[in-house]
Amino acid sequence: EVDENAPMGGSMIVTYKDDVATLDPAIGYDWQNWSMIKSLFDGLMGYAPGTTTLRNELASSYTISEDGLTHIFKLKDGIKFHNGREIVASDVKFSLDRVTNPETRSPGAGFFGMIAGFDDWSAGNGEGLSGVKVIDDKTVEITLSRPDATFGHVMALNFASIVPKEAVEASGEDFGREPVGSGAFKLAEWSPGQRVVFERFEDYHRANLPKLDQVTFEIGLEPTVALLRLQQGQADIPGDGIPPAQFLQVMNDPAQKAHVIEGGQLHTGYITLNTQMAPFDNVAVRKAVNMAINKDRIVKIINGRAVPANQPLPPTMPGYADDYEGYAFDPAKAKDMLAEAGFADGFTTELYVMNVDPNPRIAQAIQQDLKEIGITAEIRNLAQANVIAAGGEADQAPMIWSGGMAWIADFPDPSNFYGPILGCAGAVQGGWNWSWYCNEDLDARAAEADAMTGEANAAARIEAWKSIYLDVMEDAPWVPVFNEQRFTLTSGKVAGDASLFVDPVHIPVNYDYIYSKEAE
Amino acid sequence: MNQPVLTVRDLSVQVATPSGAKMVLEGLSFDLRAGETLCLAGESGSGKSMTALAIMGLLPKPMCRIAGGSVKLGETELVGLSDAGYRQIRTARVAMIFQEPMTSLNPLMTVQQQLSETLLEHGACTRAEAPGRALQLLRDVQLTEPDRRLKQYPHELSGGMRQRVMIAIALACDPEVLIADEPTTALDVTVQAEILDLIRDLQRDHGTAVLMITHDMGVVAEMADRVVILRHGCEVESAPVRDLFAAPQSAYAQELLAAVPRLGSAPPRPAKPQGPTVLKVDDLTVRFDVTGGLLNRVTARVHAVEGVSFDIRAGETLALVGESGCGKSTIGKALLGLVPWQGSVLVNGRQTRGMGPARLKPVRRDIQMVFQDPGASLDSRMTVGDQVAEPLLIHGLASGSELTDRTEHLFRRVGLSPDMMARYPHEFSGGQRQRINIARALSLSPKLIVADESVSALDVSVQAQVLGLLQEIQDEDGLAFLFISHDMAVIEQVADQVMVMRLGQVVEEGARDAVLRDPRHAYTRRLLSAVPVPDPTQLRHERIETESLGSPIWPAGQGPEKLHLNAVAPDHRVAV
Amino acid sequence: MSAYLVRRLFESALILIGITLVTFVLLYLVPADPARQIAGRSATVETVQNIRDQLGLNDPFFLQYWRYLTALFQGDMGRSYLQRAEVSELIATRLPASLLLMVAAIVTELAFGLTIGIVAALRRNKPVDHGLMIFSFVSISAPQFVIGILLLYVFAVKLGWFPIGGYGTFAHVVLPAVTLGFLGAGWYSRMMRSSVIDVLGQDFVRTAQAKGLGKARIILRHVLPNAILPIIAMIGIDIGLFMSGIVVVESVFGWPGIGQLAWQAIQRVDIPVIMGVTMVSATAIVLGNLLADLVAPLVDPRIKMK
Amino acid sequence: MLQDLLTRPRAAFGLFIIVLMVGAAVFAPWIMPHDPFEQSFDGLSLVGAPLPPGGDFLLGTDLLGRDLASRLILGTRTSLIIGVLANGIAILLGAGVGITAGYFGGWVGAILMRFTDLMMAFPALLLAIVLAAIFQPSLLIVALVIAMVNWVQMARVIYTETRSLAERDFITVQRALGAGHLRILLKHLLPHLLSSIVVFGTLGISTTVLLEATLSFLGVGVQPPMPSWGNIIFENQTYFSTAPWLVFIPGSAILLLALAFNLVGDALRDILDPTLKGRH
Ligand SMILES: Nc1ncnc2c1ncn2[C@@H]1O[C@H](COP(=O)(O)OP(=O)(O)OP(=O)(O)O)[C@@H](O)[C@H]1O
Ligand SMILES: Nc1ncnc2c1ncn2[C@@H]1O[C@H](COP(=O)(O)OP(=O)(O)OP(=O)(O)O)[C@@H](O)[C@H]1O
Ligand SMILES: [Mg+2]
Ligand SMILES: [Mg+2]
Repeated sequence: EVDENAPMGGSMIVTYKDDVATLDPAIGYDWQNWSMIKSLFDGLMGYAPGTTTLRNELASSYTISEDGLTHIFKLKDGIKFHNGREIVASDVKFSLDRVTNPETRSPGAGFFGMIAGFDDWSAGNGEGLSGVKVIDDKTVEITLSRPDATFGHVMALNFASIVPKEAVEASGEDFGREPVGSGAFKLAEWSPGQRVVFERFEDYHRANLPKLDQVTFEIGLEPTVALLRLQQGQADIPGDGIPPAQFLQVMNDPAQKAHVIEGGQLHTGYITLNTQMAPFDNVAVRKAVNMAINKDRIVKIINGRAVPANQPLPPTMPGYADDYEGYAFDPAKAKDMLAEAGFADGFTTELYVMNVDPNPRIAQAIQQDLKEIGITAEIRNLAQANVIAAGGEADQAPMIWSGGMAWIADFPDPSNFYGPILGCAGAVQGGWNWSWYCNEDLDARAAEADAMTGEANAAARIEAWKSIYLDVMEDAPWVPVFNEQRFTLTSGKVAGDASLFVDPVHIPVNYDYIYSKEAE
Repeated sequence: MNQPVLTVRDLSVQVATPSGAKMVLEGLSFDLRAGETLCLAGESGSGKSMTALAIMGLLPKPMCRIAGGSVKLGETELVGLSDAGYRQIRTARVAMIFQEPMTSLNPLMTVQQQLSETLLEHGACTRAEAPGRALQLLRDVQLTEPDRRLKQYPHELSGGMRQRVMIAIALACDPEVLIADEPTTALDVTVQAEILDLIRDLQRDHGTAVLMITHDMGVVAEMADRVVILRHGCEVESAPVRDLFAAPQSAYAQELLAAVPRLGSAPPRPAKPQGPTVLKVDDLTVRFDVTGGLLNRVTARVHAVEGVSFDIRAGETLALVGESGCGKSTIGKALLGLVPWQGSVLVNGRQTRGMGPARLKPVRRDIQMVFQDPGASLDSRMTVGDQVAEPLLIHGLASGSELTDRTEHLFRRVGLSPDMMARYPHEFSGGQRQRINIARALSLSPKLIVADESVSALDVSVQAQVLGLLQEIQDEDGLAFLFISHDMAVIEQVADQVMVMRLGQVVEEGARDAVLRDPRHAYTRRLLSAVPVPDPTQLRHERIETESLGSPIWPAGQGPEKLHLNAVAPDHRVAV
Repeated sequence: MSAYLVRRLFESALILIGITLVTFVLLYLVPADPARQIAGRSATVETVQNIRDQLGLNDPFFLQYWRYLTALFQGDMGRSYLQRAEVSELIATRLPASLLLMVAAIVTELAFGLTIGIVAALRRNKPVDHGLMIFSFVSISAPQFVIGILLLYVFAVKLGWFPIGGYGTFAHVVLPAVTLGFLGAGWYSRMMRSSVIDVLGQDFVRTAQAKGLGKARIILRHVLPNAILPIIAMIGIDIGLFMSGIVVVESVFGWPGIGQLAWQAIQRVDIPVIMGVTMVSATAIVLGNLLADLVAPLVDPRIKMK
Repeated sequence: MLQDLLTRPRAAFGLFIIVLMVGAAVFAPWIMPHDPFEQSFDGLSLVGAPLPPGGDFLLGTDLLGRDLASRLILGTRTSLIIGVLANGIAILLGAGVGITAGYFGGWVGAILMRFTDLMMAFPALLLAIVLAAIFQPSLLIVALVIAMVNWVQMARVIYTETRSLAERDFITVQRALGAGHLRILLKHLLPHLLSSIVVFGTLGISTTVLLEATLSFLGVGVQPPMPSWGNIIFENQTYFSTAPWLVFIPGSAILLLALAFNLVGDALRDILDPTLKGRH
């Protein structure tokens, strides 16, 4: 478990290839800035380090009414923003209003759909979310329009971070470059394209945190370069992970392998089969495709950095069905099924894929597997934006390999894998349900499951979700291919509980809790 | 006589060609004494320049090399001299000026820089003295405004000025020998005369020995003490200039001298019956716009041709003379509608003003043009037969076997064999190419041919042949010619009427004998006096100095004063 | 001169405006919706519509274009859709790196190209010449990314003489600059060679020889200045090539320049950034050409600015 | 002409390479040692690493376990087809624009050349990438995109040359003879431009092959699994330090082809240009 008494001090260097897009918690939505924002900002809720267990963060208490509709948060005492001002309840309201304000154009606004008044406010009417009320300086009451068991997780999202109004207004659109939050670290320096430096926030509301004095993010380093830096002791964590090309090399070297920590990830890579386009409107065809894909081989192609998947949810997600067999790899049977469905001679179709390695390679492996059962899939290797656009049209992309744009859960709850990507709401033009799969019955069951609030219902709710996903697989709108594993490499100069290095919500590592060996 | 400063013995030069080594100069010997001028004369390609370059050690490497013989400068043997040895001799003891003044100076250095460089290289003066010496040199070569010229770049000077600068450079170190390789061929007659005078004066003052290379027998007669005639790299005859002109020994020299047109010696033009007027030009004006400024508007105009009027009758030759740039070619082009013009042009009675290419097409059957450069006016990628036949195709006058017949006939007409039809232009000599051009122009059976400097690029002997051909055609077909030339001697041979132009306007016109034998306008006289006379016994003409020429470029809205022609005799008009 | 300059600047501005139009049309045709990129996965269809409205993506093409153009004239290149930062700022932070690389590459290619060209011309048809010309052919024919990867592999990975990509010190710039300049060195050496040969055959060089000048002086004072003239115009055109090369080289070496910015922006249809980068590179090309034209008369007195 | 080429060692070498590659492209199905698309199980090591050259797979295998030699041979087709196609289009377009603008001049010429200037100022690769994003890449589209980028230089060269040719005496003579535009263009101008077009054409092929490779390298070129030398490198580039053959073998192939066309083009320039005769 996490060592609360680890020494304080020291610093760490994390490398990245791409520039940090923004550090505005309402905007930032990529895996690079996600954990950076987590360290700069806090919300009412958070997770216990290294786990997916919710805990209070800025809130000192969190109570939910019987009907699950009214949520009352009390703020801790003496909590401060980086600018020194104490955080009060109106900051919570301001922050939630801001993220849901259509003018903000937050990619996370949709998560707050359960809060009363969301529809009006997001349509640009009224003066903010009517469901969020400031009771007094320390108390906020949030009313939901429907009971929602995921609300706690939603309040732990970066998008629900508390931001100071004065700083937001002073910076305007540039708040993402001059972030002011209340997280364990504050921004010390940002040289675009070169480095971002975080330093300890002395007034942090948790004692003895963060452990490190400073975290430096070196930008613009190719993963290969980053690895060499690390090997020369000039970096501590390669933020983009171990470069695929060097993965085997690292793993074959015992000295380096000792510094690799492996963990699960809330990720599934899948192929969508457009259920509204022939011949994928035929469930038998979809099942046949499911059986045709040699997932072990694909995993081998990416050097075993994933585990084969047979259902939408990743193994680390509550609701994962351990005992589910899925569609086993069986090309012969797949061929028979195709023949039965009237495609004895196969057919020709298209497979869309994002043009960044290794995705075109994986697509070619898929292509070869399909060819085995007589399906000729032409590869459409396009820029990310074009693939997304194609998926959002009902009749354009028969198959899409999700890699590079794949679903990494926003929060560790099974519901997170359903809504936009498998539910009817996403099966609209411009939506993210690229299978165009819409099962009204399942949608209703999903709504029911999410309405099951409270501790008592928790287990039942998970079961409900489990059966939903297994039923989804009956219709086979996807071919789940693999769940990526995380392999975090460190220089060995930083330490902490292993779970901190494969923290499910902090990628690559939990910056707040790991410590420097030099500080010992 | 004193010792020769330069002794050449059995000099042979070899060039490497794709088909093996070739001798371009064989066994040439001569002596050159101080103060003497030796002329090397001969047709193009006879090895004149090779001789000069061999002496200077500047034969183009690695293609050419001295194959044998000796060149002695005083006591120094130059053949086989090291690079360093040559460097001390060049310009210091033997200097050379080249044919092309336009390209012989470094375009990126000022006159002063190019002069000082020479002086300093040979230690003729100190760095501080250099500007003063340079200025003095420019004065010596009688360059106008020498102070200003020092700061100028070559492109800011006219050809004559540049050649003076070249001479200044050549004489900077007071060399014993000056080699001048066709120093005036690229210049106008009047400028040529000035430069020749200058060389003579300088030679007199400095006692320099001059090796003058030229193909112009007029220049030979004016400049030479002795002459060496070359042909195909071999000496044909070597003699004092008077002896040579009086009694050429070799057949080749005789032929060469016979072909030289001599001003004032042409027989009278045969009287011809007054034919119909084939061309009537009235007040022809051609102006070219010069644009500039912010909006690229017309800021000035080149008044290339200003209000020129003339007639040409069938069977008649009108000659157009004048210095470079006076608008001669432009008139020719205007007549064929190749440049925009104003005024009135009647070809065979048809007004061509305002006609587009389509409507001009029939007119072009009556008037054709032969250009100066016989090579450039032929398409190098088409057989000459096709090119001669092409006009007939364009105008739909013949096809099939008739076309071949007519083309063959045209070839024979200009003295070429029809089996040459399948060849390409580069397989012909300059004279032959000009014949092909003439054949092409004749193919449409025009009434009038504009011959624009049609013989200027040819060697004298070839020139005589082509002129003969033209005359023959005129006699047979009653063709009219507008004959454009700057060579007075040539004009005298072919013209019935002569028109003298200057800055786009006619200054004098009339019958040939009236204009050439009784010139009234100062400019005409000056042109005539500048023509070198190919007779060493005759005294040189007194040069007539006139004010500088001026420029045909006028700011937009302005223009030259219009000249009026007054009749001084029945067929002779002069501008006042 | 000033009239000429004004006219040239005006023409350049017209070309740039033309480029904005062409780019805008092209981006309008790209079958991808920036609003969806912004909205993210959790967005409802209404939210996406809303964002489209806010960004004016639903307006008719010419209105959008007009808006862009008027803003551009006020020096406003807009904000990145995805990074929410001013495009001008994004470019400003990356431009220095690209410019540094470009200057270093130009220096490299000129240093190599011109030297090789001169040596080859002076040793014409000798083994040295043949060797150098084969080198220049290879450099013209080699794909930049292969050269880049090769240099990286040999000099950084195997020999460890240079850092493996990245940005910061002089050592960092060497390999990318050589990669980028490699192609140019080939072109320049060939052009310089034929230019020197041309000049060597000109009459004024013979004049200089006839003056008795030394070989070194003839080459330095007469041949080189004249031979370099045609090269000057090339340097202007070269900038265009660099702009293309930079995308590749920056991606190989992880150089934080605008090539990478452009590449990312195109991947994610970040229209303002694509527009901005296109404008900046087009401006660089146009200015490069203009500069070459302005410098030419300073070097060559014959050229008048007309 | 062929003889002229063969007497020059460099050009003969270039020609030899071209013939070799054309041969490889034409006879690909017969000379490929393996199925270039087959992701052979034996083609990867147990841990999923590609196999180095030697053994059953002559040039090794790629990251999907496919035979590199076979893919290279098939890739010759792509590169050559693109080279010829893209270049052909670029030549037609460039020469068309150049000749029209150069011969007719006037406002048509001015507009065409301003447009050419504009395209000159366009960052070529950006243009290609954007075009490739608009049109889903296929062999034809890639060729078109490259042609769109490459025609500009052709137009410039031909324009300048046409301008100077149009001023020459032999063209003036044609006008004086009353020849129509079409005759002058086809019978007199074109033959003189032909050498430039041929030369530029061969040199252009090398540029084209390189540009296709670059586009593929950036992932916007020819679609997988169809191999092109560029996309072979693209797929494998990150592995350059662990599997260098995957980058440097196709890289050398591109270099060799571009080199071959450059050498031939350069020799053609000398052979076809009479003013350059005798000084190479
Ligand atoms: N660089 C060269 N390579 C090969 N042959 C050459 C070269 N230069 C000149 N020749 C040949 O050498 C011969 C003599 O040339 P040279 O220049 O001496 O003639 P020229 O009498 O000066 O003629 P022109 O009056 O035309 O100047 C000619 O046949 C010419 O073709
Ligand atoms: N297309 C043109 N544009 C502008 N100026 C021109 C053009 N053609 C000729 N000129 C100018 O018109 C004037 C007359 O030129 P033209 O060619 O008629 O002279 P020329 O008497 O034939 O001279 P030369 O004896 O040198 O052939 C010159 O000043 C020339 O520079
Ligand atoms: Mg000569
Ligand atoms: Mg003329």
